[in-house]
Amino acid sequence: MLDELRELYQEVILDHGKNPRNFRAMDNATHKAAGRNPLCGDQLVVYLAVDEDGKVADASFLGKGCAISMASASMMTEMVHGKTPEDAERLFENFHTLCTTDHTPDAPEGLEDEVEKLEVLSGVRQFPSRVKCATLSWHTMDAAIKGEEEISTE
Amino acid sequence: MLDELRELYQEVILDHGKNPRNFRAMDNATHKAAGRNPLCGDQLVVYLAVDEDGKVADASFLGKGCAISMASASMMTEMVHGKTPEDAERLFENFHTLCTTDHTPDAPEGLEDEVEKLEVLSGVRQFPSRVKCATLSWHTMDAAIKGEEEISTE
Amino acid sequence: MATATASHTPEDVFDVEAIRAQFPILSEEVHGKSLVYLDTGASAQKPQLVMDAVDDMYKHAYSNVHRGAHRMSELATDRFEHAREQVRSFLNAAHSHEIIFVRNGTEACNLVAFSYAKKFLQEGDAILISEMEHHSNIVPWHMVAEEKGLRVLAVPVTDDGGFDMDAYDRLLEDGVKLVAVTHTSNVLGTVTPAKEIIRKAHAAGAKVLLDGCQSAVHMPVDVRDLDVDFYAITGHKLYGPSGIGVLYGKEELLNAMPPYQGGGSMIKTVTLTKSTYAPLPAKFEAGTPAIAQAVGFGAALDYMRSIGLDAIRDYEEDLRAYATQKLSAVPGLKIYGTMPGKAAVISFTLDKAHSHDVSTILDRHGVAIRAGHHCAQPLMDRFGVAATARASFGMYNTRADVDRLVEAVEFVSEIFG
Amino acid sequence: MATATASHTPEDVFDVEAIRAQFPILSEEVHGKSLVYLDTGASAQKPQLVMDAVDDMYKHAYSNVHRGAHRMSELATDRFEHAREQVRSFLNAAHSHEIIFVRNGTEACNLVAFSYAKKFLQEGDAILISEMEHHSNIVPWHMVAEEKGLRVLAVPVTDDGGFDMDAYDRLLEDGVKLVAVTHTSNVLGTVTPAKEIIRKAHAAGAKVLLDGCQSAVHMPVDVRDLDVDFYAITGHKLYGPSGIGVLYGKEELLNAMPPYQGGGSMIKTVTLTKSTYAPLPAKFEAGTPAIAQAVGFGAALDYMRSIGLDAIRDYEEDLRAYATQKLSAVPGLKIYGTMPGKAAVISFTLDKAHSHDVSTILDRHGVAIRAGHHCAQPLMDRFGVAATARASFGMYNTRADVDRLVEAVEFVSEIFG
Ligand SMILES: Cc1ncc(COP(=O)(O)O)c(C=O)c1O
Ligand SMILES: Cc1ncc(COP(=O)(O)O)c(C=O)c1O
Repeated sequence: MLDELRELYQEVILDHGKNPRNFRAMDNATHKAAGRNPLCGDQLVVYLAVDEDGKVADASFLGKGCAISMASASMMTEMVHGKTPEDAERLFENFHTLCTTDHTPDAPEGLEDEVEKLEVLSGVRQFPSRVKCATLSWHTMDAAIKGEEEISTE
Repeated sequence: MLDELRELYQEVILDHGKNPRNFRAMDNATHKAAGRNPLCGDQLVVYLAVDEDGKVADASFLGKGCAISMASASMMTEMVHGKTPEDAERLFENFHTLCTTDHTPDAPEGLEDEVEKLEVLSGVRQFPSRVKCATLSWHTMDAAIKGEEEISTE
Repeated sequence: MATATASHTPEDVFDVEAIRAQFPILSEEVHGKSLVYLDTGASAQKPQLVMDAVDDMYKHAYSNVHRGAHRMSELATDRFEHAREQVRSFLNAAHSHEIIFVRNGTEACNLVAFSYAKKFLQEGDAILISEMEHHSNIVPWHMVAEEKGLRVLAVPVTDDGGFDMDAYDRLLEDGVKLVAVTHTSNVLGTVTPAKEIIRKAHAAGAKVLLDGCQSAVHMPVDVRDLDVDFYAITGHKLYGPSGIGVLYGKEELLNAMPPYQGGGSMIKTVTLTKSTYAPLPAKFEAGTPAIAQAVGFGAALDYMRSIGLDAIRDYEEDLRAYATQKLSAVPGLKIYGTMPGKAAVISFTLDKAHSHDVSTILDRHGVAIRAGHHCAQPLMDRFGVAATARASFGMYNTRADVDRLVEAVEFVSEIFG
Repeated sequence: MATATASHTPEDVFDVEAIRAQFPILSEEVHGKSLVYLDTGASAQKPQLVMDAVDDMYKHAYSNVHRGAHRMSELATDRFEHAREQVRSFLNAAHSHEIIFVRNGTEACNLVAFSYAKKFLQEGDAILISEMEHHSNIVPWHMVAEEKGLRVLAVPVTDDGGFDMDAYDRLLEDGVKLVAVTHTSNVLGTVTPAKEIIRKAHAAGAKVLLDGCQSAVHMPVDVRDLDVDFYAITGHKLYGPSGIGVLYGKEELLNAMPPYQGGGSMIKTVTLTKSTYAPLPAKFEAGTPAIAQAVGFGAALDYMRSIGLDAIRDYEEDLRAYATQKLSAVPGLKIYGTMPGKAAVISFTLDKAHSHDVSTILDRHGVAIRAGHHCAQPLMDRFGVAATARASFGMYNTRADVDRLVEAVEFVSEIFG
């Protein structure tokens, strides 16, 4: 049982959790949304700057949360950098399946590396009540892309 | 068990229930009150005319109710006739004890006959939920004497 | 007659003995007689499996819900939300978040009054009830009407206990914004023509709350087929625990409504000066809900469905017909409510005996019925009676119960001559 | 240290094993470990005798209450009213009709807001709460304030989690007509100086509602000695069933208040156009109450009294002291709420790990605690944290439970370095 904990809290997650990347506000964001998990009080804001080529030129976030949600948000901002919003959405879908089912889904073409990296978060499967922590930032990014201002994961 | 029913519904009660005495309004009442048992919807009005000598010169009632409450009201109006309000209250107290305890209380001086007559209603003891039916008219008379307009036995 | 003497009665196919075995209280004696419980209209008895569902939760999966990040809390939340899904499926609602857990049917009506009507009706608007409503579908309207300057109108009841459709058509025109009527009368047994009522109300721009407290126990209910806006049910009349009821409401209406009570679980954010509210269904479920009672209620509904709502309806219809026939033969006995398709609820008076005396005498025969105004005083006024006696049937009753009822009623006649 | 190593601890005289034997869920395993339940502040577990009291009613004495004239109805009414008397006696109220059965603590607060405050407070009047209130004692005031143009003021919390009495004195002057504060904080464990609060409020012409949801489980409560106007408790935190709570109110206040919900049982008369209301307590109990849950609640209270409220308090105080001492030794652990006399509720944060991670890790060790804002967001804001971890104790916990808690917290430190 404690092995599951060790699998959940792997080094890379603890590292991202403690030193989140792209942890800052963004003035020139083209997309922005706030996400909240009312159950635990976690909340964060996700910023995206999509450039003329339709690629994410910059991604960042701000907020408070547990190690899982901070690490997931941190990894996400790194990962969507340089991708089109469509690819970001594809990654989200893939990640969602990873967290909520028992199998690791096939990676969409061209996103194999990212999917492999995300696998480090698959330990959350054993912790159903923590899936929302892992997916909050992704849901929020999704909302930002769709032009919604706020989402709540309950 | 059915014997208890026969004891409750004695001839004299059924007779008073069917042909209640003094079943009428009274224009020159000096005391009047309405009583209601919200549980079963029974309601009645009790009228008293107390004369200069301080005696009940007339007592009557109107209302709807079960055999027990009609019989009890009917007997009451007969019984308080010619009594002082104080005696009427004494009878009430006596009757209340009769209905709610296991013993027949000693009659107050000068009221032996009345107390004996009331014993016909003592069968109600075996029917706790019907005690209110038997005492409703007496409670209402008590309210009338005390100058209250309305009582509710719940 | 045909029904009573047919060789194949629904009792042959409906295993009432198996059902009775689930209800421990039916083995009780009352005044030395085996209990004949004909007061299901007031509250139904509980099958063992409902008690077991509640106890099992307390023994193996209890905690507060929605709040904790520990295993017991997850288990409790799963069971609680599963119960919501069981109710959704029982009523065939579109979404489980349209199922709001409340205390009882009364609170379901109050929620619509104090959240929906209070917000969306304007001074002078009318709420249309009927003369056969239970007090819980009358008093909340008086209260909100007084507060907001609304009018409360009532559809009359016909002599046979029907819903006066002509009057309804006329009254609907009179500024009615909300129709709040019963689906089944707790006194007359009348099943109102709900689909027609709803269709016409919608055409007139009014929303409809159906008081289903007496319906779901006797017949299948489909809120989507009815296209009803709000539907109230109460757990204790559906073989479930006391302390739990449900308001069904259409998603878009519930979303538009302000919260009803404030507290934990129904908020999104709270500061010292301002609160914002959570999405459905949490918005309407302030504080710790009746967790284990919801779970017990879900078990009761599944049990009813395992027997079959149609089968229950047919079985009870046979009982009703049998009881009606036998009671009608008692001299001086009058039955209130004779509409075709009525539910297994029989209100009656005896010309010589007051209903209260009837119920006392029946009780000594072990037969539990109810006497009084049945929380429907306007209906009593309509029929000019202060009270009636009411025998109401559940799926556990039998023809033998009816025979015991009739025997006891005959004893009343014997005493009262 | 003295407490932790004394050879005669309260465990010697307090038969905690006998108590634990009453709670079946304490034998459950969670993630392969025996359950250590430290979430009693969210909801207490249920002793077998509470389940038995409920089931016994359903098996032998169930019917609707107050309505029937048959034996089962009499028996049910007797048990239900006996439960009211048990609550009266537990709180030492003067009259049993001052005990109003509601769903939960939240509804008790809402009742005061929507019946008392709505009627008796005027535009501009203030309601005084505190910064350590549970949402159920905040949100109803926001709602009624918005409706009536009232102001909601809040007494600050001191750094050690105390009720700021100087600020209270000042704020009371500012048009306060109602003080609504907690008796025990569900986060800090702080027991507020209720008698002083009440005395001063009365002197200033204000009434007082105490939120006692977290008090009665830890210590004896005497509403007459407190001279409190309203007192809210909730059954599920007092080892009783879910779905039942109580509002105590002084007779003269309850009598003056308008009803809260409309429906059956709370009326005197109903016509199609007007309703009049029944006397206490019926006026505030519309519809079929949580009958069996009230009975189960009564059994829970009697059980607590059989153990002794003073004994429970002393025993829990020992646990609290022991746990405080052990937890304080964990590096980076901070405890919120350090007032003398506090109840056995310990909120803490770890500098390196978020509370949500803490609770997940503890859960895998079989230790159930709660993490989050505890429905007290303003208090979180006050201490500048988004969430805390909270271990809350009941009479069934032991020092061994504390050891398991501390061990698991140490594992958190191991992971988070
Ligand atoms: C038709 C009808 N509506 C509403 C109610 C109220 O239900 P409850 O008492 O559970 O609130 C009842 C039952 O008493 C009823 O028969
Ligand atoms: C201090 C306090 N007040 C009120 C409540 C609300 O109680 P309930 O959830 O039973 O309505 C709680 C518990 O959640 C509490 O801790």
